Amino acid sequence: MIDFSQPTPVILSEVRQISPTRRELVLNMGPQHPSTHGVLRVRLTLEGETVIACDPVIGYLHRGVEKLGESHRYAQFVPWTDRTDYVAAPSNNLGYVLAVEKLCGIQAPERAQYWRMIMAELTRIASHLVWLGTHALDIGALSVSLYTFRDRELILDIFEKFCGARLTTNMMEIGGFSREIPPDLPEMVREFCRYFPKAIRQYEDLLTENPIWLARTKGVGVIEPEVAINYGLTGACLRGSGVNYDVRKAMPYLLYDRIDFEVPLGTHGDVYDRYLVRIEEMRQSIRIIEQCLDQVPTDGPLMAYESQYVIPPHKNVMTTAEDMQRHFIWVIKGFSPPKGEVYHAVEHSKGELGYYIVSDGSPIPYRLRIRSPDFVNLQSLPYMAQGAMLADIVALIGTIDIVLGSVDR
Amino acid sequence: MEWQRLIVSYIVGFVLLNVLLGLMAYMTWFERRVLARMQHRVGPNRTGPFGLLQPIADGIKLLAKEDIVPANADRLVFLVAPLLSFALAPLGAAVIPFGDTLHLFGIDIPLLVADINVAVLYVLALGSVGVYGIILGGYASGNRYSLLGALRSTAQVISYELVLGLSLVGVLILSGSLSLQDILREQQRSLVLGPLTLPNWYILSQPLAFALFLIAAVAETNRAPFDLPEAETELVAGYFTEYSGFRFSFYFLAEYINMIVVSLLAATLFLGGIDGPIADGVWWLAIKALFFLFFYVWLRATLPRFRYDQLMGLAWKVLLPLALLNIALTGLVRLWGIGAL
Amino acid sequence: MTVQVLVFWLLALVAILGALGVVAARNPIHSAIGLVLSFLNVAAIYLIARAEFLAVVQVIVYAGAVIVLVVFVTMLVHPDDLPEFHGRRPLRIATGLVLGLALLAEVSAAILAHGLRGTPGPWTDDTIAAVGGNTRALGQVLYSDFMLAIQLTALLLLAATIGAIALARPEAVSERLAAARRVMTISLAHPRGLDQPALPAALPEPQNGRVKEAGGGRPIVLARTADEFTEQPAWGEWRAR
Amino acid sequence: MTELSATHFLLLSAALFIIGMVGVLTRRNVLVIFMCIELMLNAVNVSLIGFAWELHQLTGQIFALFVIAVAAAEAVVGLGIVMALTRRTDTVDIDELRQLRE
Repeated sequence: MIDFSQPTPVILSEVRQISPTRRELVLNMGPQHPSTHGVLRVRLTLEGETVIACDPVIGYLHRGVEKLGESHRYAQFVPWTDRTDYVAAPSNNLGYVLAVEKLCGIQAPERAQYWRMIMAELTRIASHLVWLGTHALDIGALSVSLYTFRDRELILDIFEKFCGARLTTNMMEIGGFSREIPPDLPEMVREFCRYFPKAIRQYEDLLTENPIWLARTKGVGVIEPEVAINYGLTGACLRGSGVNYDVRKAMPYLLYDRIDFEVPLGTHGDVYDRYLVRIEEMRQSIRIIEQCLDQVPTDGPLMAYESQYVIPPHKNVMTTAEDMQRHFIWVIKGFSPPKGEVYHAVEHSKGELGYYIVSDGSPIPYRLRIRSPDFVNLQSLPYMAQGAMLADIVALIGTIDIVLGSVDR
Repeated sequence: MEWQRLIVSYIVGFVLLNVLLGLMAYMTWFERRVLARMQHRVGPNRTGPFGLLQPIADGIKLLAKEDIVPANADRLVFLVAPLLSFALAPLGAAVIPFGDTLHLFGIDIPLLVADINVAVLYVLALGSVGVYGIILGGYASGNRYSLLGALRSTAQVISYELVLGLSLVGVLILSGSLSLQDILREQQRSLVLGPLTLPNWYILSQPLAFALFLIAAVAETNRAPFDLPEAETELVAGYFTEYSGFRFSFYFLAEYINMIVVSLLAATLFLGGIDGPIADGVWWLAIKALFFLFFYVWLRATLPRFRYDQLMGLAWKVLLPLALLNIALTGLVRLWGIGAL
Repeated sequence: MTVQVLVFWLLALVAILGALGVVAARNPIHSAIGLVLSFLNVAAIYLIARAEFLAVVQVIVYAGAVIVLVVFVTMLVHPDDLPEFHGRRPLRIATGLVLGLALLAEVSAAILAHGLRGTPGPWTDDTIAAVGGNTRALGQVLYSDFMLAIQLTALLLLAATIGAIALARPEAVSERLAAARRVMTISLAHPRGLDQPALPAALPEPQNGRVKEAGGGRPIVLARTADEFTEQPAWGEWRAR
Repeated sequence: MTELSATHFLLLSAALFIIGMVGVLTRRNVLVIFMCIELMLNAVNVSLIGFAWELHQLTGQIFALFVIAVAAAEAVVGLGIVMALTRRTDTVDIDELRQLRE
């Protein structure tokens, strides 16, 4: 029986012993290192080129985002979510606004939900493109990164057209969108959907059957399904191991249950499978976007209305006294959701992104916690790294798909 | 007479060295431009027309930078190692024939610096001594990335040196000489195959050796996909992580000079060097060498990097047996040819 | 004194300085640098003696392979293990030096007192040039008079290679590496930590979804619903279809 | 001594050999001792080449070739032993490597 009155003893395995034996070499990868994707530091114990122990050291980009959330009003925190996983900002926005909407018991109009799905899937593609480019670059394929960034520009152009910003978009708002969809945006997205499968084929031509790529990724960094589940991995890291868990299917949010799409699952759980899974996810995202564009109503409200939690439309503020007062209160004081706690997860490009909010009825969250997928996924690095080669470490860091802003928050 | 010959070869060598240094500078420009086009980029285009002044700007920048010696470094070795690398790199070009003998002012000017009768071995020897620049630089930096880069590089160069040397044995058996001039002369004859008359280039009679040479040469010059000693995503910059300023540029330039020398050598050994369909001359050598240089850049743009164990496995388990097989086959054919079988 | 002799002594001087560096340097890497210097100068001296082939072989084998190997091994050895960092043994050094100097004096006296006696052979510069150079001449002698010797040398090299592989082969995995693999990182259900039954080799076709050949000879499963492959993952070698 | 002769080679050879020998006697590091042995082998080559040159014989050069081959074999095995030893004992100090004798 575990005695909960006593502090849990922390057992440092012998792997973590600080002084290496004479045959070993301790190598500090990072925080300033070209392939640690920001400021990850990995402390490697090497024997020859074989990794004996690997300790990821995080926190170099810790900005206290969660604590900041506990001192900002609900709507003020949306821009902060952009800055956690900065290559997939709209998805972060989405997770947070959905959690707040769940807390307040409101729902965005159908049209806004479709557009949220479109933007989330575009974000997924953009994030996977960054991942693919940097992952390939880490393994030494120089050109892929430039191709993927070329195509990511198209997505960022769509974002820019929609909300004016490219990277930290601050796109989603509590209750929907307050801006109207630009009239030529649907055509822009359709054009992208027509173009992008060709681009995927281009990446696959460079990598999928490339013998060196296969040699570098097949059988490397295997995570068995049990291990993946035990580590709490989500996203492609979990699905690469063959476990079928996708928040969009398992706990459908927005209108994903109306969309016909498939969840790719790997069969071997190695770096190559995660690569295949993510490539396929990009294809599926295109499918989702196309269906959304077909189904989305051409007009209708984009913002929930008649609610104390949502900022009133600009036009009403200018014309009606009640809405002007509501707007005034909303801006000056913020809104106060009911007391309670809520957890809402979305399928982020890196896995399950969850926001846990405790509300004490004041306009500021009592507690805000972000379950960022790459923080959890990163914990599998030591497991994968044991017995791997030094060169595999960069492939392993790449395959987890981390963004340090999100890991350190 | 002896002195006159010495002075002529000195002048030829001086001209060659300077041409090589200029070419090397423009090799960086060429690589960046070609790589950029392959990656949907423009490449350097701001400094001068088509960015042609870019190498000069880079050179000035590197020379003007501070020369930092890390506190942990083995100072003397650290300072000397890049010079070693840089000084050894262009020596290989000394034995490459750039054309027939030129008659000028009543003096015979052979268009090569030195006709040594062990030229092929000489180039290999230079390659094997060239490792010292890398290994000592990596060791002396007092940095673990550098050390690992140096270790990788040593293992790699020793392994691929072997393949490089053995891949040439076929050519040596066919030509019966270690002198590049003799090898070139052999290739200038024509090969009659029924109705077809082909140049006797060794790429036709030794395709396997050519392929092996090409792979081993890429590895020997530490270029992608065999650029593990300087794999920037793993070892930051490998053996020259701690170098800065002009010492850094020495390593950098040595790599490019090595590329050019190896390309010239490949063109001379397998593609008939200065031999061409019309008007033999140094331009044919240049075209062939340029093809190899383009090939280098192309590889870099396309292929991911090997892993260390895979690289060594490739050398010892695949390339070496193939090279031995090629030697055995060529030897048998040769014996049959002279009627000894 | 001819130019030849001058050049010889210059090269010899550097070779001897290099050799002294080998013995005197504290750091084995510096010793190796001295050795390479010595070897390269000796190779140049071979050139003076018209042994071009041997000069190049000297550079390739000694400088290019043997010493590189030594440096390689030196870098693999932990610096703390280098004994001379912990102190020398002055008595032994003194004895060595005295013995060495005495021997050097004796041998030099012997060399200088007695000239070289022997019957000159046929291989003058002219005859070598007639055959087609040093390499050809060497080859002719080597593969006629010394046929058996060269075969035996080949055998020796083969034996040495096998011996070295046997010696240097690491134990399958070191203790720590084995421990690293054995260690249970977080969970008790860690399959590498506990002997769990092997995962099934084959899985049924997905009920609701399809299998796609994704490339590289790998199938991936495209699941349409969330209720499949959760308890039983899509894991293992896909059955032959 | 004004003309180059085998005597020059022999003197150089003697000097290199004895330096190598002193090194073997005085140094404690296995790797340095190893290098000194290479130095001695090389010294022998110098005298062989000198004889060959003076007497217009190729046999000396061929002997030197064999010496180089044997030295390479010796290097490979020797370094293999050093690697195996350091792996087991964590030292390259010849004074501590007594178990080889037993």
